[in-house]
Amino acid sequence: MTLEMTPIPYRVRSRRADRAESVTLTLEPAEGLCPTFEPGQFTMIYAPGVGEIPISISGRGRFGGYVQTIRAAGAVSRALCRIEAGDLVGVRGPYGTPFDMGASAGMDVIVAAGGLGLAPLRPVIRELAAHPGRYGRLTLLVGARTPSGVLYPRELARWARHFDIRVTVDRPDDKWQGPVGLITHLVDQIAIGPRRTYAYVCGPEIMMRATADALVRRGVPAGRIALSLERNMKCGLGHCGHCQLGPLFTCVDGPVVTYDHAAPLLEVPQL
Amino acid sequence: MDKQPNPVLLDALDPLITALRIGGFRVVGPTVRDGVIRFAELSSAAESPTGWTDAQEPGRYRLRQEGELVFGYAASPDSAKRYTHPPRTTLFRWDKGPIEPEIDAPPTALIGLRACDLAALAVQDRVLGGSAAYRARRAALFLVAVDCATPSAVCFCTSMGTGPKAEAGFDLALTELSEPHRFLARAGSERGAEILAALPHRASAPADLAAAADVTRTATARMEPRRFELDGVKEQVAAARTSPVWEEIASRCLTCANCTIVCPTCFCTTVEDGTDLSDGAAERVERWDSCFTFGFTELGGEPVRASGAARYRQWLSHKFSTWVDQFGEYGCVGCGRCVTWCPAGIDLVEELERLR
Amino acid sequence: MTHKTIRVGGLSRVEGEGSLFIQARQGRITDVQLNIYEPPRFFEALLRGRAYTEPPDITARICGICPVAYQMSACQALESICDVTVDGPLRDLRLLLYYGEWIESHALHIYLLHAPDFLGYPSGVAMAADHRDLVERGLALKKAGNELVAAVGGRAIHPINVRVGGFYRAPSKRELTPVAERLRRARDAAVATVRWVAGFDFPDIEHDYRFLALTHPGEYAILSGDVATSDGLRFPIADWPSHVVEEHLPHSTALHARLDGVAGYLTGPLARYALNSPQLSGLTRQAAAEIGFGPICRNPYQSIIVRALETLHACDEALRLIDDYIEPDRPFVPAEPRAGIGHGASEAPRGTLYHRYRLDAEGLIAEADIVPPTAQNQARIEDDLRALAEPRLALPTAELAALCERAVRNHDPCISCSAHFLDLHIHHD
Amino acid sequence: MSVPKLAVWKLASCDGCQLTLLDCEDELLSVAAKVEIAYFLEASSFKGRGPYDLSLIEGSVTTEEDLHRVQHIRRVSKHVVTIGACATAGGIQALRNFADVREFISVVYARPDYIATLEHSTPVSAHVAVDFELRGCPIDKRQLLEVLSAFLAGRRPVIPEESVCVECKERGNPCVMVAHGTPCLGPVTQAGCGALCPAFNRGCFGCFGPLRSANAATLAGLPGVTRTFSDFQEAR
Ligand SMILES: Cc1cc2nc3c(=O)[nH]c(=O)nc-3n(C[C@H](O)[C@H](O)[C@H](O)COP(=O)(O)OP(=O)(O)OC[C@H]3O[C@@H](n4cnc5c(N)ncnc54)[C@H](O)[C@@H]3O)c2cc1C
Ligand code: SF4
Ligand code: SF4
Ligand code: SF4
Repeated sequence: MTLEMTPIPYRVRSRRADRAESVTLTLEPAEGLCPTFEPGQFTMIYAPGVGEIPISISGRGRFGGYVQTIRAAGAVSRALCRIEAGDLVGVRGPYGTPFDMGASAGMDVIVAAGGLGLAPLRPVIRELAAHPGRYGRLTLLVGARTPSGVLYPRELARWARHFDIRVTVDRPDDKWQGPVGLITHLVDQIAIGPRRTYAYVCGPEIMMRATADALVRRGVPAGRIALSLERNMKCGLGHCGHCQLGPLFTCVDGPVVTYDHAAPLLEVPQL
Repeated sequence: MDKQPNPVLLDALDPLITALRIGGFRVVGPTVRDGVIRFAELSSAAESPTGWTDAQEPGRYRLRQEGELVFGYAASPDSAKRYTHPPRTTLFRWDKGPIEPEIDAPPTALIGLRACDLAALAVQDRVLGGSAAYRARRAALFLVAVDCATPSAVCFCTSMGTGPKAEAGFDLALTELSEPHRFLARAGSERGAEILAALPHRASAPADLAAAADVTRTATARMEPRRFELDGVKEQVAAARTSPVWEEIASRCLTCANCTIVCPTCFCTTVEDGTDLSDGAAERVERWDSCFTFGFTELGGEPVRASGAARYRQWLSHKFSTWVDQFGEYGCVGCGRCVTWCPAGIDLVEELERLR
Repeated sequence: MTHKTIRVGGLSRVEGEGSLFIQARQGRITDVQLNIYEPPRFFEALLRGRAYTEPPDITARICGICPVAYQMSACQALESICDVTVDGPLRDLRLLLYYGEWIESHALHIYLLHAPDFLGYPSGVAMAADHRDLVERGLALKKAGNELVAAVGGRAIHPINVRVGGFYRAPSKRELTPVAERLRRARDAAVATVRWVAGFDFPDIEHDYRFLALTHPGEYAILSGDVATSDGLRFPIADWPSHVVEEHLPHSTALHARLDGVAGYLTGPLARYALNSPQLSGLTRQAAAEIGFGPICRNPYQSIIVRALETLHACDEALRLIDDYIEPDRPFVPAEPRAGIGHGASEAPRGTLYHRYRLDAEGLIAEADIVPPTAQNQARIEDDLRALAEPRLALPTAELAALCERAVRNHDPCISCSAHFLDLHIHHD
Repeated sequence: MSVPKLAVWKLASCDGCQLTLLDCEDELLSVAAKVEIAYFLEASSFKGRGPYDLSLIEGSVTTEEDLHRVQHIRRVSKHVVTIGACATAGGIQALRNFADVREFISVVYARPDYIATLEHSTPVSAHVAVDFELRGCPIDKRQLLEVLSAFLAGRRPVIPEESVCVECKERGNPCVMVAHGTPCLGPVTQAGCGALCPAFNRGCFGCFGPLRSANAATLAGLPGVTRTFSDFQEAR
């Protein structure tokens, strides 16, 4: 008997400490295959005895499994960041609504990531990069607090073949030559054909709202801006109530929603 | 069931209790304890609250002796929730992998549920039906409903369309009649019909049916002063998201969470992780939580709903508006528990009217 | 070597924090100070202006080790003003609660604080490394006491179920049954404890103590009684103020008590035993006879034996009370306040604990006075130390200091209890 | 990994909270096997030197000397956890959290001069950084064990910040306020005791201190509650 709230043991296949003060793990089921996932979905990862938190899936490992990037924010994420290759954790999922990759077919695509928001967008970017013919112009906007806070630097270089990539930071260091400031400035700088643009946005809530608003100002319909909401989640099943945002349970009706749905909810303080 | 047999008359409850016990059920029903009606395991009808009635108003509940009815009181602080969705359950222990406990779902007969309680179970079914543990506990229940004869001053099931007569979702339903004291019983399931057939009973006469209809008519009339129009509530509450009324309510609300915990449909939970000091094994427990607790929406160390106003808004809006978005029905069944058991005496019906 | 100073910075394995200071000049002790540096907590002051219903909850907070004692003495004093008698099953429940505290407190002292002295360990936990079964027996005994307190009082520390006139809720007989189960095992453990501690190696020291304890015609006094002394004095509690006078010494936040003008009497297990031992339960007297223990004990080191006997008595009596328990019709006797003065005393594990309150007509406290056992014993403990140290001044200081600390521990002083004292001084100004 | 060193300290207090550790009869020896009890005057004559991995502090700061002690403790301890109402709230000091009811409450104090005295009774956190505050008068045994095992497992202790009412309902008590008219501080008091007083037919008097989000002004307005409320502040 396996109940929905019981995690399945996964083994840490590999662990990499990122420059960006995060840790990227590849997790494989201790037995059997791991379920397929779609870009934007997340799992609940359980650090035994410490707790369980939602973490986005950033991709498939080279030999299968989930690649997931975790930043030590509190007790549970800290415990997960400390975990070593070979250790066991618990995993439930994948859960949640994915980024709709069909919706952007034939369009120009803007991917905008703030900080760790690049993690759930990585599968989106890889999908776009894998089928360049299927889409129009590809733009990747990345915002980070510091230059070293930019996630997946090596892959970024590779993606540059398909994407117009622009990175901005809040606090530059001596070597930084790129833009400084909010990611919304990048939105203002790029060429956008509003009627044929689709945007995938992920990052802190204020960043997502500012970016989406900037896109809307440029004429992109809110219904074609997808973002990934973050709320406190305990179950991932729509049973615990914690992640509710107006009519949505963010874990099952989200995390990915389009801005036309999200905007009126995010506008209300403390909803 | 294909055809509804005529209701029959029972003269006493004891044969029913005995039959259910023989049928392997733990029989749980109302008792008087510490000044309130509480569900407890019954071995005979003598433990029932015969001759007790309640007076309820916002923030106040008193029992007094009056009449001869066994079920002459309104919604009690207990509901079926404790049995379908217990306050605390161990989800698993973890020792290099999960060890799941058996689902604790002993066959239980609940006696004395009201129409609002049945409606609440139906609501829970829709919300929690995806949980195997919930389904197991739910399937273990045998439900004996009672048509409500004595709604309290806080009840509003007629407004919510859930009562006072038990219409569906029970195995057996009783209407308690007086002069002479008797129960008109009807089955709502095959197993209910079987139990009923095996009990000593008499055929009912049209006068009995008329008396039963009268019980419901009287009960309905008692709730008339509190009746409100449900149409439009969903939209009106959603439109009131930025109303100043929330702040005003928050100045009275203690954010104590009593309303959510007593509500038969409120389902929120949290989980607690621990480690056993002696063997180091990890354990995960699920327990009731409430949208009124401070940490409920904690994100990065701060709650999203930091203010009392936001938390009250969440509770009321969920019941009357967003629940409909999510599940196509209201999250409130009109039992009035949250009104009575709110220590500050906040009446959600009144607040609703102010928000419209 | 003409001068010698012994300091024990933080007395260990006593309740609360205190220190010890002894000074000697030319082979004579010139100063002994049991310092109570526990900061004052102003309880008596705090009580003033508060309702007569509050002392059971407030004074319990004076001491986490013997909160029941505070609650019992307070209730008694206040009930005497309200002219209320709590008897029958309610009095039995109070006794039960109190026995629970005795078992808990004595087991704590015997196993975790005192016995390590005899077996040569720094602590009960360290002792467990070699004598796990013994320490586990002690912990089980202690747990039985705690469970009894919790069953009657709600929780082990600062019970919540005590009120003036009785209880908020009387436990059902069914709730007490599992406690009785545990107590039966505890009683066996108590018998074993008596035998075990009787075998310790005791220094051959006796002091000519002047004992003070409550005495009661019907029982080994714990809950109530008259005050009696070993030199034949006997007076009702109401006369306490005319016999016992406290004075404030600069080196301590506690007061020294004088009995009829003479300092240095002893209250506590040795005193109770000396004055009342014939009233111990049959099983307890049998256990005492078995180890050849007489009716009076003046050797402070052997106080551990007396505590063990009292623990056995408490288990035995508690079991009898549970067997005979009939749920009372109501959990308390209504107590209406009036203006007046009331006195109450009971036997805390460490000795006689006296409370006095003056109420105004509204039932507000106009004056409160609390005399805990350790304050009464302080002068006598210092005398013990003088007698111990003077002939041994030649010993290395550390060794003598350890001996002195041990001598203090014999009396199980509770410094937390004493520490609310300074305001008495203020209060008499 | 070396065995973590535990120290237990005491300031102005009744001893009850440190006694709670000794009251963990079933767990004490397991705890002792996992940590080195390096300093615990009430329980041991052994006075191990710092630094300590975990220091538990009982009692409030009432004197200059205590102040220096807590600073010392902080310096020699990796983690500092204060235990009990005295150490976490300093007794009457908690009143400043209720500025709006202060005036209401001041009526109750017949002797404001004593309040001035007690205002010097401050929580440890007023003087040094504290890693976790465990509430209660006295603290709850299960919660203390949770803090210790959380510390050993390197996680945050699970000490729910919810009202006593939540535990009260979970336990199945009748609400004494609604059903009996007994004033009860449960709605504004942090859970932890398991809703003990309501289970004994009396109102909560606030052993675990005010709920972080408590709406005390409202409770003070309910008849009969203010008196109890001020009591709980002073009784600590
Ligand atoms: C859909 C989704 C995808 C995400 N993807 C990623 C990702 O890819 N990478 C990433 O790094 N982060 C991601 N996050 C964020 C991540 O989940 C949070 O950073 C994480 O929950 C922080 O948990 P923590 O325990 O480390 O921190 P904390 O903030 O300490 O605690 C987190 C949770 O535990 C609860 N909690 C903590 N302590 C206690 C206590 N004592 N008692 C009761 N409850 C307690 C909190 O209420 C909170 O719910 C995602 C979040 C969501 C919703
Ligand atoms: S919201 Fe109130 S009235 Fe409605 S079902 Fe819940 S408790 Fe009953
Ligand atoms: S509405 Fe009433 S019961 Fe609900 S949280 Fe507010 S005060 Fe408590
Ligand atoms: S008795 Fe007190 S703690 Fe319990 S629900 Fe009522 S108000 Fe809350």
